Amino acid sequence: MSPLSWNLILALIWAAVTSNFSGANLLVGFVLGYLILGFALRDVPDFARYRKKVPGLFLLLGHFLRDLVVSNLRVAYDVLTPTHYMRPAVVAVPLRAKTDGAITILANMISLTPGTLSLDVSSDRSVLYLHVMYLDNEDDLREQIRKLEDRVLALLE
Amino acid sequence: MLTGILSGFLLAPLAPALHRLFPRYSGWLLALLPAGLTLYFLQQWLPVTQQGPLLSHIDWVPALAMPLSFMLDGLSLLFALMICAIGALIFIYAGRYLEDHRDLPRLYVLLLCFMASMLGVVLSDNLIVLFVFWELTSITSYLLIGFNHEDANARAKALQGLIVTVGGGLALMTGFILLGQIGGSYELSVLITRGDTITAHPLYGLTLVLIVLGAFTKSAQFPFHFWLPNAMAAPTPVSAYLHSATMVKAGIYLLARLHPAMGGTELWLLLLGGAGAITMVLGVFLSLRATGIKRMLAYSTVMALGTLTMLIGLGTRTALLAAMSYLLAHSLYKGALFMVAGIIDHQTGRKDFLDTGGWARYLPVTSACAGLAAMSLAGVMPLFGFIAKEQLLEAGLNHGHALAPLFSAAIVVAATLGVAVAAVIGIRPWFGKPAALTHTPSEAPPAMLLGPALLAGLGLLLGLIPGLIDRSLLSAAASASLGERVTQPLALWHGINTALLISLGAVLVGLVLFRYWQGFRHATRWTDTLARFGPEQAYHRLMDGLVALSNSQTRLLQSGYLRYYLISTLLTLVALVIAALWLNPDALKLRPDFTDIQLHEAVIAAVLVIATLAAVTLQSRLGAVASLGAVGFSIALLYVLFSAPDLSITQVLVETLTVIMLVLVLFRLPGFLRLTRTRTRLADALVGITVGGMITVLLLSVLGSRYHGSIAHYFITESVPAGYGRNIVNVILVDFRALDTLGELFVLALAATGVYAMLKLRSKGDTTEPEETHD
Amino acid sequence: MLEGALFISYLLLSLALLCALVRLVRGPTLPDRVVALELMASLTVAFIGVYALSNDRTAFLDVAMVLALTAFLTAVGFARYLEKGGHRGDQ
Amino acid sequence: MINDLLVSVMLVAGTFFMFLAGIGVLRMPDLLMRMHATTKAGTLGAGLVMLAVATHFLDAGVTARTLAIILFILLTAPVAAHAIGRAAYFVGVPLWDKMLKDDLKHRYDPDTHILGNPDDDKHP
Amino acid sequence: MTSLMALVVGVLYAAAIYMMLRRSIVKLVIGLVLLSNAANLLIFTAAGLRRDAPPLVPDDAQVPAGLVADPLAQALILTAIVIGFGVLAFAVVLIRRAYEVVEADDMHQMRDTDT
Amino acid sequence: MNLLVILPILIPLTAGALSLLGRHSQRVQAALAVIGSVALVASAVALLLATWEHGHIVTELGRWPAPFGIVLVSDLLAAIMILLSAVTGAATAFYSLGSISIAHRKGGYFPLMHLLLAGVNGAFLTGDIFNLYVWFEVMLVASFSLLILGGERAQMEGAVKYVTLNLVSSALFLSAIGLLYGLVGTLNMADIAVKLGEVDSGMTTVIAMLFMVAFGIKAAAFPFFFWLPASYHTPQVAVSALFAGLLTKVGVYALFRVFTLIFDMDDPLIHQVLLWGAGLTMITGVLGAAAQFEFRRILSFHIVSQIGYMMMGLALASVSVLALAGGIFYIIHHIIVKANLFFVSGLVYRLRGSYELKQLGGLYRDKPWLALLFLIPALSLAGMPPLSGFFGKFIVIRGGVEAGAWALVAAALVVGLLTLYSMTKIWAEVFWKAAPEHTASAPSGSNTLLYATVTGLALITVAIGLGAQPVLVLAQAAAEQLLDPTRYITAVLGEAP
Amino acid sequence: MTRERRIPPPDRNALRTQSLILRTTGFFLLPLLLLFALFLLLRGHNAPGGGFIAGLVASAAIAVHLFAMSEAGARRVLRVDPRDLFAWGLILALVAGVLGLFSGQPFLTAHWLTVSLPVFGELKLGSPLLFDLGVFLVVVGTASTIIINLAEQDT
Ligand code: NA
Ligand code: NA
Repeated sequence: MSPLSWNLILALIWAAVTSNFSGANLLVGFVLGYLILGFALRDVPDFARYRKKVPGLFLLLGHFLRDLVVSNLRVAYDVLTPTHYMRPAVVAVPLRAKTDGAITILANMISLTPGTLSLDVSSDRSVLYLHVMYLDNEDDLREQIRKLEDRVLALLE
Repeated sequence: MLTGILSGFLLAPLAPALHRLFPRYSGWLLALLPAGLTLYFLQQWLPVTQQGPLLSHIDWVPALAMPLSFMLDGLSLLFALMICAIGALIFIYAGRYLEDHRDLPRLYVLLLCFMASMLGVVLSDNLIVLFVFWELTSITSYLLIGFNHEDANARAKALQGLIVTVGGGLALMTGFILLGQIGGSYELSVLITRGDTITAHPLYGLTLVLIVLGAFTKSAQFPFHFWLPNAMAAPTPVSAYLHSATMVKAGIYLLARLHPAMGGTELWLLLLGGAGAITMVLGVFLSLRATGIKRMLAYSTVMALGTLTMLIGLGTRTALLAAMSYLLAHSLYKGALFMVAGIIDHQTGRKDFLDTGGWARYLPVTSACAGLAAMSLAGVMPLFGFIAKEQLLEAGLNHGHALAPLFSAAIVVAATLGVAVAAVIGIRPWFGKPAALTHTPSEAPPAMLLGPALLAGLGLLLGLIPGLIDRSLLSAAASASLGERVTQPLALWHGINTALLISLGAVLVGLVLFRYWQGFRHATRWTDTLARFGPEQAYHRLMDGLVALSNSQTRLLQSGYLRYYLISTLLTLVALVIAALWLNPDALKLRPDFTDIQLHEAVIAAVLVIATLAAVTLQSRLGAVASLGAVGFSIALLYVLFSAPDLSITQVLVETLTVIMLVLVLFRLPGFLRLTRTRTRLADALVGITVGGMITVLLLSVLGSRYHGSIAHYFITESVPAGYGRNIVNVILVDFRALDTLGELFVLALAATGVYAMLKLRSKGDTTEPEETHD
Repeated sequence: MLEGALFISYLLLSLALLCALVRLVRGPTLPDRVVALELMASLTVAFIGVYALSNDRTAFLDVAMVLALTAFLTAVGFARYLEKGGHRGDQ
Repeated sequence: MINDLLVSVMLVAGTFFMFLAGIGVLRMPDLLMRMHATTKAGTLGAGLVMLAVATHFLDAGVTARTLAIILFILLTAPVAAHAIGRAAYFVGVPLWDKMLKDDLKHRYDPDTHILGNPDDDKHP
Repeated sequence: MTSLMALVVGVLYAAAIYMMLRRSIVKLVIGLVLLSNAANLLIFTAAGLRRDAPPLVPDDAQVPAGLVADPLAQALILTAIVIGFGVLAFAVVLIRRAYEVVEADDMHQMRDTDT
Repeated sequence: MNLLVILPILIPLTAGALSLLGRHSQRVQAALAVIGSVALVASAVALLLATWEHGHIVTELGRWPAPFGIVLVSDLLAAIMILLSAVTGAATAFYSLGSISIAHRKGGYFPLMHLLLAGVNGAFLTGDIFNLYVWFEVMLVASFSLLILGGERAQMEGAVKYVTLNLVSSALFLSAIGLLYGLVGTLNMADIAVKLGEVDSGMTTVIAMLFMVAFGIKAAAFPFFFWLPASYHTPQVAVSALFAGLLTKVGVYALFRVFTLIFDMDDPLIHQVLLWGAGLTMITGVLGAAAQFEFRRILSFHIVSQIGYMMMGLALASVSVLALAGGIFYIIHHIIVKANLFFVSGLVYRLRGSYELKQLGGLYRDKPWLALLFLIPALSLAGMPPLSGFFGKFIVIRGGVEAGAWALVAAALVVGLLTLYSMTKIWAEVFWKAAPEHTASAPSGSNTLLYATVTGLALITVAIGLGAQPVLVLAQAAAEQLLDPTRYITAVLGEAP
Repeated sequence: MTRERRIPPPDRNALRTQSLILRTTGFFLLPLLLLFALFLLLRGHNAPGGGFIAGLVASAAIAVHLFAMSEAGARRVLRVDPRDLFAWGLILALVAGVLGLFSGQPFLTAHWLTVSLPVFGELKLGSPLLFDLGVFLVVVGTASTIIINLAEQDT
C-alpha cells in the first residue's frame, strides 16, 4: 500500500473517531497522519521519499503562484500601455521528463507562468515547443524551464 | 321487405361461385332471385292497391332518426315490379350476351348490388336511408359503366356519370336534411301529409332546388343530360337496365314521391315543367341526330325522362297518370330496344344505324321485337305507348297554367321527332339494302331473345288490354304521387279528339322526317357547334379548370420553399394576434419599466443581444456557433442573477454539449454562402422583428395583467415535508411532476435512437428495395 | 468598503465581458473567437463568485464549479474541428 | 473588518486581472499573445475571486468548493489554451509579423500527424 | 428588469426567425437553438423574475424563509431545455444527412418532395 | 381506476423501453410488438367501458392533488381517441411485422412505434397543459425518427420541413404555455379554465390565438399544413399509415380540448377563425390532391382536407351539439380509413413497385380482393353510404345546416365530391387501367399479414357504417361532455367552481 | 545526437489525438468528472444538481475522453453500448413509477424508506431517487450515443 493511501486512511480514521467528516477535520486528520507517518516510518524508503515529496509539492505550488502573479503583472503592464513591448517567438525547449504525467504537468504549468505558453510536444517527446512573449535571452528561458522541470521531476519521478 | 331488398346484397358475393359451378346457366339461376321478388311484389299488388301502403320499420340509427323503414304503396310497387321483372330478364340476357367475358361474374355481383340498391331507393320511407341507396346506385352505375375498364373512354365516361350524379346527390342530401327540418320528420309517409307546412316554409325554395338538383342529375335532365348517352360505354345489358329502365328513373320516382309534399307550387311547376320540356325536346332532337344505335336510344331515353319530369311538374291528375303510363311504356319498349341493340351488336358486330340494313330475314324474331317496341315508342296504336302518348297530350292540352301552350307545343314537337326516331330504330336495320357483313348473321340464342320478346309483347298486351293494370297499379301509383285517389281508366280508344289528331299528324310528319333522315341530320349540323358551349363542354372545362386551379394552388401554397411556409405561418399568427388585440384593446397593458435595472444586469442583457446578433450576422459558421456559446453563457448568467441555479448549470452544460455537437456536424458541411438578395434579407428581418415585437408586447401585457397567486407555493411549502428534498426544483422534477420528466426521458431516448439510425443505418445506394421482407 | 469593492468588481467584469464579446464578434479567425469564448466562461465563473459575495448566497458556486470543469470542452471541440481539417472558410 | 478588507482587496485584484484579460484579448496583436492574456489573467483573476469568496464565508463547505473551482480552472485552462493554440498554429492562423523566431515552422506533418523536433534538420 | 427581459426575449425570437428563414440549412439549426432559448427565457420572464432567492430550502427549515423564485417555472424550463437539446441533436444530424444526400447547403434545392 | 388510466401510456412506454433493450433480437421485437399492441387495445377497451360507465376518470399522479400535481383525465373523447390509437397501433404493428425490413428494425423501428403511441396516448389523457407539451414532443421526436428511417433523399428533404415547422409549432406552444402560466399561475387545464374565468382579461383571446396556431400546425390546418404533403409520402408505408391515422388528429384533439375546456367558443374571433380555418382547410387540401399523381401524395393532401371537416365540427360546436358529435364521429372514421388507405398503397407498392399512378395498373384484373379492399376505405373517405365516412360527413353537414353555416356546408359538399374524384382517379389508374407494358411485378415474400391488416380495418369501416348508432351515441355523449366543461372541472378539482 | 528517439506507434487510431498533453489531462479529468457527476447526482435532491445535471456532466466526461483519446476509447469507458444505458435508465424510471401501482396508488407515487446508517446517519431513500438515477442513466446514455456516433462519422 502506497504512503499516500496510508495517509488518506489515517485521515478517515481521524474523522471517524472524532465523528466529524467535515472537510476541515479531514484536512486536520491528513496533516496529523502525515506527521505521524513521517515520524514513525521514516526508515522505510517509500515513506521517506513520501515525507520529502509533500514539502516539494508545497514548494512547487509556491513557486508557481509567485510566477503566476509576476507573469500577470508583466502582461498587465503591456496590455495597459499603449505601445507593445512584446518580443514573441516560438522556441523549442529540450525535455527531460519522460512520463506523460510529468510532461503534462510541466507543460500546463509553463502555460500558466510568465510569458510562456506550451504549444505542443514533439512526437518523440524530446522537445517542448513554447510560445514566448518576451524572448530576451533564449538561454535564460531554457534555464527557467529547466528549474521548473527539476521541481516537477523531483515530485513525480 | 328488408329481406327482399337485402337479398340482392346477400346473393352478390355468392354469384362468382355460382357462376363457377354452373357457367352455362348462371344467368338463369341468378334470375331466379329477381323473378322471385317479382312474384313477391305481384302478391302484394292487391293488398297494397286496395288496403293501402304496406309499412315496415326496423331501427338502424335512431340517433339520426334513420330507421330502416320501408313503404310499399302503388308508386313503389310499380317501380319495384319494373326493377325486379326487367332485372330477371337482364340476368338471363347478360348470361348469354357476355357468356365468354371473363368479368361476367363481376357483372353479376354489381348487377345484384344495383338491383338491391334500386329497390332500396323506391321502397325506403326514410329520406336518409333512401339517400343511402340512392348513392349506392350511383356507385354501382359507375362501376358498371366502367365495366370495360381497360378502355380509357369507358373509364372517363364512368367518371363523368359518377361526378354528375354524386354531385347532384350531395345537393340532394342537403335538400333532404332541410326537408327533414322543415317537415319535422325524415319519414316520407309523414312528409307527404305535411305538404302545406313544407311549401309555406321560407326555406322551401332552397330545399326544393337542392332536391331537384339531385333528381335532375340522376334522371339526366337538362343541363345534366350529357352523362347519360356517354354512359353507353357500359355493356348493353347494363344500358338496358340501369340507363333506361331503372336507375335513371330514380329521379323521376323521387319527384313523383315528393309531389304531395313539395308539389303544387309555381316554383315546382316552373322548375320541373321547364327543365322537363327542354330536356324532352333536346333529347329527341339529339336522338334523331345520333347514328350510333345505343346513342340514339340513350337520347330518346333523355327525351322520355324529360317528358316524365315535365309531367310531374304539371302535377295534375291527368299528368301524373300519364306519367305512370309513360313510365311503364318506356321501360317496356326501351328495355326491349336496348336488348335488341345488344343482339345486333352481338350477332353482327355493328353499332351504328348507318352500318345496318336488311337483316329482317336473318333475325326475324329480333326484328319483330324491334318493330313492336319501336311502334310503342312512336305511340302507334295498338301499343301501350299509344295510350301513354295520348295521355301525355291530354295532360299538356288540358293544363290550366298560362304556360301550358308552350308545354303542349313542346310535346307535339317531341312526339313528332319521336316517331322519326322510332322509325329509324324499327325500320333502318331490318329493311332496305342489306348491309355488307363478313358472315351471315343468325338469330340470337333464346336467352337473349326472351327479354325483348317478353317486353315488346307486354307492350302490345297492355295496349290491347290496359285494364290489366290501369285501375289497380297505375292509378294506385298516380294516387300515391298525387296524394289523393285517382280512378281515371285507361283506354286505347277515346274517340276522335284533339290528342288523337295531333298524334296522327305526328306520325305522319315523323315518317316524312325518317324518309329525309340524312337530310335532317345534314341540315341540323350547325347545332354541333352549339354543343361547344353546351353543358358537356362545361363539365370538361370544369374538370380541366379544377386540375389547373389545383396545379396553380399547389405551386403557390405547396411551393417547396420552407421560407414561404414559415412566413405564411408566422404572418398568420401575427394577423390573428393583432385581430385579437384589436377586438380586446384592454389586453394591451404595456407598462415598460426600466428603472430597476442594475448595471451588470444591463451589461449581461447587452451581451446576450449582441451575441445573438453576432450569431445571426457572422459570415463565419463556427463564429456563429461560438456566438451561440456566448448566448448560452449570458443566459446562464441571467439564470444566476434571477435565482435559478439548476437552470444555470443545465444551460451551461447543454450549451457545451450543443457546441460540441455542432462542431462535430459542421465539420462536414460547407461554409455559409450568401444565397439571398439584400431585399429578401430585409423582408425576412422584418418578419422576424414583427414576430419578436409581438412576443415582447404579449409578454409585457401578461406581466401587466398577472393573476396573483401561482400553484408554485404548494411546491415551496410541501417540498421538504412531503417530498423530502430541499432542492424544490429537483423535487418537482422527480416527484411532483415526475410524469413530465418521464416523458422527457423518452424524448431524449427517441432523439438518440433517431440520431443513431440516421448515422449508422444509411442506405448504401440500395434504394430499390426499401421494403424487403425479413425471414 | 465591500460594497464599493463589489461595485468595482461588477464594473470591471462587465467591461471585460464586453471586451471579450468584441473579440468574439471581430474574430478575425476562429481560434480568436474561441479564445474570447473561453474568456467569457472564466468571466462567468468570476461573475458568479462576485454575485455569491454580494448576496451572501453560496448556492450558485455550484454553477461556477460545473463551468470551471466543463467549459474547456468547447475549446477542445473547436480545436479538434480545426485539426481534422474542418472547413476553413471561416477565417 | 480585516476580513472585509482582505476580501475587498482580493476581489478587486481578481476582477482587475479579469479585466486585464479582457483588454488583453482585445488589444493583443495576434492569437497566441491574446491567449497569454486570457490563460494567465483569467486563471489568476478567477482564482482570486474564489479566494475572496472563501475568505468571506469562512465555511468549510464553501472553502472546499472554491478550492475545487480553483483546482478545476488550473487543470483545464492550460489544456484549453494548448489545444486551441496548437490547432491554430497548425492550421496557419496568421501570427504577428514582428515575431523573432519560429522553431516550430514546418515541423508538423499534417498527414501523419507527426510533430518533429529541431534535430531532424541535422539527420535528414 | 422584466421590461428589459421582454425586449431581450423579443430580440431572440426575431433573430431565431430570421435565421430560420435563410436558405442555408446550417443557419436553420442556429435558428432552432435561438428559438429554444427564446421560449425558455419567455417562460422565465413570464413567471416573474426574482433576484437572490433560489428555490432551495435551508438545512434547518421546513420551508424557505421569505419568498423564493418560482420553482415550477424553473422545472418547466429545465424540462424544456433538455427536450430542446434532444430535439436539436436530432435536427443537427438530420441536417447533416440532408446535406449529404442533397449535396448542397441550400433549402431551395430541397423542393422535390413538394411539387 | 388509477391503473386503467395510466395503462394506455404505460404499456407502450414499457414495450418501447424493453424493445430498445432487446433490440438485438428480432424475436423479442416481434413479440413485444404483438403483446404490446394487443395489450394496448385491451386496456383501451377497458378504459372506454369504464369511462362510459363512470364518466370522467381522474388519476392524480404521484398522489399530488390537483391542480398541483399532474392529472390524467379520461373523458369519453379521450377514451375514444385512445381506443383509436390502440387500434391503429395494432394494425401498424401487424402490418409492420410483414413489411418492415431487418435494416429498419435495427434502426429502432419498433421502439419508435411503441413510443409514438405512448406520446399520442399521453397527449390524449393528460389534464395538464405543460404535460401535453411533453407528450407532443415525445410523439414528435418519435415521428421524426420514424420519418427518416431509410435515409432516402426524399425522406431527408421532407423531414427538414416536417421537423422545422413542427418545431415552430412546439416553440409557439411553449410560448403560449409560458404566457398562460404568467397570466394565471397554473398548468392544470381545469384550473386554467377556472382561473381564466376569474381573470377576464383580453389576453385570453390573444393567447387562444397562439394555441390556435400551434395546434393548427400540428393538425395541418390551413395555412399551416405545408409540412404534411411535403413529408408523409416519404417514409415506410406503415409509418405513413400510422402518421396519417394519428398524428394530425392529436392536433385536432388538442384544438377540441383546449377550445371546449379552456377558451370560450363563443368568442367571436375564435369562432370565426375556426369557421374560416375549417372551410379553407377543406378546400385547399382537396384541391391540392387534385393535382397529384402519386398514390400517397393524394392521400396526404386528403388528410388536410378532412381535418377541415373535423374543425368544422368544432367550429359549429357552440351552435350545434350534433356538429361536434359529427366532428368526433369524423375523427373516428377518418383514423381507421386513412390508415387503411396508406396500408393499401403499401400493398400496391409491394405488388407493383411504384406509387406513381402512371406506372400502375391492372390490379382490378389481377387482385380483385385488393381492389375491393381499396374500394371500401376509398368510398368511405369520399363519404359514400353506407360506409363510415358517409355518416361522418352527413352528421357534420347536418350540424352545419342546423347552424345555418351555408358557406361551410357548401364547401363540405364540394369537397366531398372532389374527394370522390381523387379516389376514382386512384381507382381508375391503379386498378381499372391495364398494367403498363413494363411493370416489374414480382411479389416478394408473404403478404398475408398485410392483407389481414387491411381486411381488418376495412371490416371496421363497414362496421362503423352499418353500426353507426352506437358509435354516434358515443360521439354524442362525448360531445355533450365537451360542451359541459364544468363536469370536467368538477371531476378534476373536486368541487363545483 | 545520442538521444534515443521514440517512434510513435503506427496505429492510426492512436494518432487520432496527437496531443500528449490533452491525452494525459483527459485521462485525469475523466474520473474527476465522473466523480463530480456522482456527487451532483447524490445531493441533487437537496442542492443544485440531480439526475439531469449529473448526467450531463458525465456525458461531458465521455466527451472529454473522446476528444482526448478516441471514439473507441470512449466506448470502452462506458463498457456497455450507450444505447443499453439509456434503455436501462428508462426501465429504471418506469420501475420507480410503477412501485405505487402495486399498492393501488397512482403511477409515480413516491415510496420512502428511512434507513439508519452509521456514518451517514438517517437517510431517506425513496423511489424518486431511483427515478433520478434513471434520469441520470438516460441522459448519459443518450448524450454519449449522440456524441460518440457523431464523432465516429468523421473517421
Ligand atoms: Na423535467
Ligand atoms: Na436538479
